[in-house]
Amino acid sequence: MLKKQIPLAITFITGVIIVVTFFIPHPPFGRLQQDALTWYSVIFGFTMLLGVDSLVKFHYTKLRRREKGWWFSIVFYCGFLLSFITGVISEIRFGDAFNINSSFMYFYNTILVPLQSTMFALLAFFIASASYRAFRARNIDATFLLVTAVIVMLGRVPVGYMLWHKLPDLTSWILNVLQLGPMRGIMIGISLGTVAMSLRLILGIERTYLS
Amino acid sequence: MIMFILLSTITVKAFDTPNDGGKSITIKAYNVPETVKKALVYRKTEGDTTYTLAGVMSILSYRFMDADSTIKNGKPYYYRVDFYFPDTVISVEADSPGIAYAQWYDKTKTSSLIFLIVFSTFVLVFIQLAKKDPEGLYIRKIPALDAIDEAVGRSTELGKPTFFVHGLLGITDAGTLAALTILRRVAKKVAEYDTPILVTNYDPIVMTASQETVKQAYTEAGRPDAYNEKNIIYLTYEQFGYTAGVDGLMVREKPGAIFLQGYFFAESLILAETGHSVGAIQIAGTTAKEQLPFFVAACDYVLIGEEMLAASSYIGREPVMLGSVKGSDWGKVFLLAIIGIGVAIGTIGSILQSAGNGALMNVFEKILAFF
Amino acid sequence: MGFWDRFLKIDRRWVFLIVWIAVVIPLLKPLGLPTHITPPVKKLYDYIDKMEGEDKAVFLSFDFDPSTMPELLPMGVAVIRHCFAKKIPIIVYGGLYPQGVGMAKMAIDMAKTDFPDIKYGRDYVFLGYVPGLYLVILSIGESIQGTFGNDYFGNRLDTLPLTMSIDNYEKIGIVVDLSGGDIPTWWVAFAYQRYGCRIGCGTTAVSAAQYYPYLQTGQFVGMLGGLKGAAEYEELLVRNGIPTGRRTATIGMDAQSVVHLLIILLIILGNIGYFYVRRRERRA
Amino acid sequence: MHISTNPWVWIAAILTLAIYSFLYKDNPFYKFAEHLFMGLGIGYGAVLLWYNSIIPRLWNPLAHGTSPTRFFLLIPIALGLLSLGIFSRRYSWLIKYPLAFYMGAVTGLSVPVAFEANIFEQAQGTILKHSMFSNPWLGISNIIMFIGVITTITYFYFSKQHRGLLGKSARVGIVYIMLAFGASFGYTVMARISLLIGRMQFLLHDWLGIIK
Repeated sequence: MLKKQIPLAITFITGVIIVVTFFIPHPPFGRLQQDALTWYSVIFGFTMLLGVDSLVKFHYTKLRRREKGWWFSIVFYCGFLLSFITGVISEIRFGDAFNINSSFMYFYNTILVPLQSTMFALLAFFIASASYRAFRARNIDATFLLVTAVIVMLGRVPVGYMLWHKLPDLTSWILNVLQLGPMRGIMIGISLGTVAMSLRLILGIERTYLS
Repeated sequence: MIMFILLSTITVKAFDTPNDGGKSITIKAYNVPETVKKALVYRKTEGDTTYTLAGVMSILSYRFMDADSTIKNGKPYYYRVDFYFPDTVISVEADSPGIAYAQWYDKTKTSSLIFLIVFSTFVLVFIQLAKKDPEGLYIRKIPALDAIDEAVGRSTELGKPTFFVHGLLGITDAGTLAALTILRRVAKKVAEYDTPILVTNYDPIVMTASQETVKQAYTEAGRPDAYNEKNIIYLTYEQFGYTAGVDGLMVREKPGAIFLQGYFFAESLILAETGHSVGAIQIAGTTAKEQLPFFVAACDYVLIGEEMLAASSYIGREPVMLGSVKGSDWGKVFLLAIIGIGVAIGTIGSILQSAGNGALMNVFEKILAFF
Repeated sequence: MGFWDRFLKIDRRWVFLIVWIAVVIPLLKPLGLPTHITPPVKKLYDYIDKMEGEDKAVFLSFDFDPSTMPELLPMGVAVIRHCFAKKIPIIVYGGLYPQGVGMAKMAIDMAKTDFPDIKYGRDYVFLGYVPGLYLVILSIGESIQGTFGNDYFGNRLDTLPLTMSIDNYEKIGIVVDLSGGDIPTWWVAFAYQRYGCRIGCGTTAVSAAQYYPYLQTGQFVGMLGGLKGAAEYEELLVRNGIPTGRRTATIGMDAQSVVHLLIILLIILGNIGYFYVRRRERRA
Repeated sequence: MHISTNPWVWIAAILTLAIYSFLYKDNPFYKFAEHLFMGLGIGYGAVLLWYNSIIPRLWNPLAHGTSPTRFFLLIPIALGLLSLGIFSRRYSWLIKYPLAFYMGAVTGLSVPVAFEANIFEQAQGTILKHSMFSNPWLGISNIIMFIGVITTITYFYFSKQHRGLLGKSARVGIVYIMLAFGASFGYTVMARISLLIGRMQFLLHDWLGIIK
């Protein structure tokens, strides 16, 4: 009862209330969707503790057992404390951790940003290796994939215009017509699938989370 | 003289903003000459002697929504709009006061309501039918889901672990929920084959849900003792930090099978290419349509959009689940039918219109407006 | 094992190395491939160009962070140079989010080297970050002095000649927003639709597609899409004899062309190899 | 050549190289950068969450608010506290309550979004209108796109075997999907190369000063 029925009832009631209030602007119903999001972020704050706890424990175990590469866990702790402590200090000093002059933002800009952009920029290499490997005309479908990819790649750079001055136009036609249609179909499918899943959740048919 | 003409043509109306929760009045101007440069809206209420500035009216739509925090429901508010012309300013008062109140039903959402009712009816009816007659149900093959067993099996043969990588969105995303269903299947197979699994998470709530899911799957497989919570790990709350972490784990643990399931952003290809480089068999699934091309290029199997959302029905094969899929398919038929009827009426309508009969065209406009 | 067999199983690190070389060589030694000008860029350029001699200002907003810097920073530099060369007053704004200020500072520093007679306060003003997001856009409609008070360096705006005469959208000819996200639509909604101020947009190659409708409806005067858009703007500057310094975007486009061709070449070679090996296997 | 003397540029450059070294193979430098990144990321995430969410949405209304409805916020706090039950073996099932709330919220919030933003907008855009045939080429393009939407939807029809007309339509659908994916892929290449150019300009210009 406590472990199964009540959670199912909570899901049912929350789901139905929020869907119904979508159609009712009158207070207090009109604001409920917004409130649900607020509640979500509050609960999220608590579960974030679970995440931090899981990580800290994970690295603590590594350190204690002197597992292979244990000293990288020290690096992890340093990074965590650096951003967390500067965040708190900056908040106290400037009233806003995201103030441009705060030490928190300074670390953000000088350490986190280069790491982010470099990691992001790995894509330039991977997009090349993936195209080399994957774009083989193994069958009809793969050939279609390959042909539009190559045309669009060429049409996007000045060289494409030099090769055939209509290529940029063909490229935008492919993007606006050939690409848009199927993407719409995929979107409609995903939306209908989402609604169907929502109904299954409300009705308690789909209950992965409650097992 | 010019001023007189302008004065006589511009009219301003103040009325309750429709379909809202109250405390808001819309002011709209009609017949405004295009030469107007700026329009300022002023408000006063009972007890006020002078007007106070309420805001700037858009000179494209000639509409202004006054949702000032002082506005109360049921109280009359008087409005004046000053129109700035290159050489003069003209003040026009609203012909009647605006009174705000809250509505109980949002009329703009009627189409959603109708569709929701039709769609839910389909799903509910087919679930009922499925309970009565579980025989006639069918679901088409989804190769990526059939490949789960094969992938875990191969990983076991090679003596390598299986990786399950969650996407970046939280549990409010339908794709994440579908990922948990797939995780349950994967974890059950892993438990049966007695091979290690590692689940990486970006969202702490998804992590706790994953722990519950894997624990349950191990119990189902009859091996609750083998479940280890430490295999479901949290990495970090930063997109590319997560990517760096997963990549690192991939090259060090060299998994034999990798599942990339959930909503991914730009990191999709970084993960899939690294996974490929360690020789893993990869099954991806996402509802992020922008990332699907990269998964299709770099992974062995891909669940495309809705295929992923149908996973729980496909894996479980319970009659009620399959019934809901059938209901949702009928929703598609309904939608296609509306589109088809719309196109048909539009085509005939435009032919008739050129022949002088615009009635059908009006029907077409109504259909368009329905959406 | 023949050549093609080995080629098909090539270690992908070779691909990485070739891509890296293809990017670095054009950076070190620009190729000077020709640039073809597209209408959205030309329209923005012409609009700003026609402001020469009027007493209206260009308002340039830096709404991006380091992640989209490679594409958007050259746009900012090019627009600032254009204004400096034509003596069009320009207000450089660090953007609605705090991360943009550093980007704007960098762009000004890069642009001003070739224009010794440009004077701060008279020809350009640099505004820093104030909180409020879209409310800032609305507030500029009332008064720039009232919204910001001071410039980035802490000078009071009512002491600078430029901001003394230009205080709201009435004297702003165009707002050019550089952003990889949806902030240009905020400017459209609040500055254009409310105050009628014209909007131009510079955005990343990925986001450009979603903004074409805005061009069609005239909500944007013009648009710079990705590195290519920036390169076209640089090309227009060159054609009109305006010094461009190091043409970052044009050089970047050289690298783009080389890498695109390289990837296509790899795909073609991969397919030739694939068919060759398959035919041989079928015969065997 | 003017090598930078700014220590922060050096740190950024070394971290950049450490990440890039991963392309060759896993190594201690990458591992260092990776662990630092994850540590910073979780700290940054915690600060971000605290200042953008907990303080404005929870602390401010409770501590300074006057609205009588603010005490409803005690419910999510209670639910949040239940999730901490996971720390104890005996009460770990308490997590099911906040999870159940989440599931309800998922349903409630995703249904309107699905209707408003996706289904209707996409379907309306699909219906062929008179204005779409203002010239022959445009007309043909719109018909091609229309067929693309319809056949793609039939590919996602699950409850019937893909045979006969449905089979053919779904087959056309998958061809369309492949064409679209190829186009998206090719379209994105440029943006990704730009990122690499950006990093290279940082290394060669800001750090080493080889290029001006």
